[in-house]
Amino acid sequence: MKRQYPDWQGPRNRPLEAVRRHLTRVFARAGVFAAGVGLLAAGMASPCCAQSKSPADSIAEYRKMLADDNPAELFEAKGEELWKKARGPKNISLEACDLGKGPGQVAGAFVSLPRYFADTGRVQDLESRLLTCMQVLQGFDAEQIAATPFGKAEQVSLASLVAWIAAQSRGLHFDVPQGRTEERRMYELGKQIFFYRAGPYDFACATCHGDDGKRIRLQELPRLTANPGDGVGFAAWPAYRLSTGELWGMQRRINDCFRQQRFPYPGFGSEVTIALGVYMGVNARGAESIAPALKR
Amino acid sequence: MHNRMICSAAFLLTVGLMTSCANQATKGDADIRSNLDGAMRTSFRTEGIARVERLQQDATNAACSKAQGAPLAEEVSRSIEADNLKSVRMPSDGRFLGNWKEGERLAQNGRGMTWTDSSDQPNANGGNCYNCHQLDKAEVSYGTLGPSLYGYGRLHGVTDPTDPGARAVLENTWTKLYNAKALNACSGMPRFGQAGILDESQLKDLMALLLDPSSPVNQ
Amino acid sequence: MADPMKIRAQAADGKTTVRVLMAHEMETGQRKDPAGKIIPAWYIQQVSAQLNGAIVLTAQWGPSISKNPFLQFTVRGGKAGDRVAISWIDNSGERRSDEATVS
Amino acid sequence: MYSRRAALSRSLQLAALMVAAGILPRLARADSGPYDKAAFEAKSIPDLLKALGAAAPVESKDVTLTAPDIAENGAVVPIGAATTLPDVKRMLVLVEKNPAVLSAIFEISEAVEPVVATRVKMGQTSNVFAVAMLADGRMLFAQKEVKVTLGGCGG
Repeated sequence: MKRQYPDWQGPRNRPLEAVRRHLTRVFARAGVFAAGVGLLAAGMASPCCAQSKSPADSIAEYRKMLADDNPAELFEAKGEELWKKARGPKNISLEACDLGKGPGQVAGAFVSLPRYFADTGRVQDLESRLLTCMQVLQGFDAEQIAATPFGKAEQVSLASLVAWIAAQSRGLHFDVPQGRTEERRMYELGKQIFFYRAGPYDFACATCHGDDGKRIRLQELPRLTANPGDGVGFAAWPAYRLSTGELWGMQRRINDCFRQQRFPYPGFGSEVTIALGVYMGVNARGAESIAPALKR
Repeated sequence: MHNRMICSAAFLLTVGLMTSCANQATKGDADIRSNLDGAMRTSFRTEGIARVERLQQDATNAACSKAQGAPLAEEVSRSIEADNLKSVRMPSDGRFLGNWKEGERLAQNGRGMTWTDSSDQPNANGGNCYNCHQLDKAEVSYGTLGPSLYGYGRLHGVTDPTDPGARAVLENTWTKLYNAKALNACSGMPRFGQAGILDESQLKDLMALLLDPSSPVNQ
Repeated sequence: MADPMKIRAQAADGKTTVRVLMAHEMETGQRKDPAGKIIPAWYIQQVSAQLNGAIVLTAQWGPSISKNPFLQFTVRGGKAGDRVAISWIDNSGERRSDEATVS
Repeated sequence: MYSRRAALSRSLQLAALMVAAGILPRLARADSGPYDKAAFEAKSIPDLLKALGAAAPVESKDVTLTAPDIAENGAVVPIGAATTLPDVKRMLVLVEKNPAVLSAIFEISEAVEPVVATRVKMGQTSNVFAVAMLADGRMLFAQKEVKVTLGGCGG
């Protein structure tokens, strides 16, 4: 949903002189006369340094202004509470949940997911693994939660849990395992999906994320066929999305990529989404996690 | 610092080993292929206008996907391009250029064809141009997946689009917009005409944005 | 009930910088849901900040303050161990108060 | 305007007294003053000034507005308003092209510096203003144009 603000074709491309005239009119109507307008005009005549900066510099500056106070922290706090609180039909906490490092071991778990779990017999990412724990330990209906739209009900709980769990691996380096046949099969599957072109636009993941230094509009696109660097790409999700004011896990990130790829709808925790997680995660080996990050 | 370098070297080595392991695990293309089809079938569902049938690949997409970014064999490329060229319909009235202002509006519009869009008809779709290309220099928010198109008409020597000498550029540009794969088998650009994303009049407006001497693209 | 705020208060050079993140939708009342129905306005209207129990700053906000609002202000004086309390009330009458210790 | 401000300042003092006397809970209620509905509904800067009963604003180098040149996302635009002037009663943040121009009013007491920051939504590229309202009724401002860029593919 877009905000219903009027579609205004204003000073974005309007010369400064026109902006100045417009402002002068506004303030004149408000009762500002000679002196005020004079000062105003003097101020406007020397528009600040902004124009000499490149858009990329300006965007970097914008991001820096927001970096220190990431609303993802609100989700982290909620996630920690949800992990420790007795909930669900069985009224039990998630503290015995095994994320791959043993029951209740949260630190470092995030940077080695997705991985194979013997109890479910499949490779799981953080979100699908949490669903298993919520079902087995707490008695929630995992299928029902998977079918719940993002941003609603228990999907919000999942997003908060993911934020807190990821934060417990902040600064650690990705090391997604490939020791088991099934993990390697998922990597190969993920790679094929990454390059799979289809839909009315013929897009694949690789269309946007196959090369270095590319952008959509002003958004840099990390190359995901190799380690794109610390805190970039796979190592930057989950993240707080400024556009929706919500916490997005990797499942939602992939879901919205497929939407923009003009593909049909990928199921939450489906094999395709997890395989892509394995492909990106293994490629990102060694990258430092900054998740939960702050994203447009 | 020194430790870190040793670490990195170890990482590289590990990744190298992993890659070769992964390759060994890949017994035959057929196995993986059936696996891929199964995974695609069970993972996606129809949502709104985005139907599961969209996952079907034509020969072009199948070949380019399989190549995984590597160049296709020369003769395969030529054959794909020839097939795609057959789909291209030149403008029915012989006029190539519409209104560049409409073209600019379309170029700015990145919407269309997603499961959150209610219609898949051309009038509901944008051209998505600025997502990947620079056009009007005044627009600072442009993508770089495709080449800059600023100065497109001027740089192609088009000063009068009605001049017969401009015909080749017009036809070539029309073909690129209508079906980019007719000129480059694995182009990343959608086939706007062939796939029914944009209609003839919308394509003409984009043509005008690129080639009209009064378009901001050519200033 | 609304989720807790995140309050950071740091004293340095004779002043205390307070940074607050609040969990709130800040719905403008101008957006429509997928069915085309207007989503009603729901936003924090007033905020107050206290240092050791005394009000030091109040604010009135409109719906154009971003979702999950951020507020930063600087208190003259203040020292480690002082208590900073932030309260808000939204247009539906819901309230939330949280406290932090100056570090 | 003056009477409203006086009333507000009285109510602040009263609230402080009540807190001290233990009448209000330790975490006081946020609504310790009135909410200026008319000001927040103003659609233009002239309407806003009328609603506030404020004097004509004058641009001043003593007021600082911190804002990005380009906002990557109009939903969250960081804005800082500050001044070095004494006797500041209020700091305002305005976005000229928003459906309602006023985003925030900060009541500045003696206990805080006239230095505040928040984040606002911007529907489109617009001029943003930081306004300092002084005890003597003067309105001084700083302004800057913030470009709001369009998002990526798929809208």
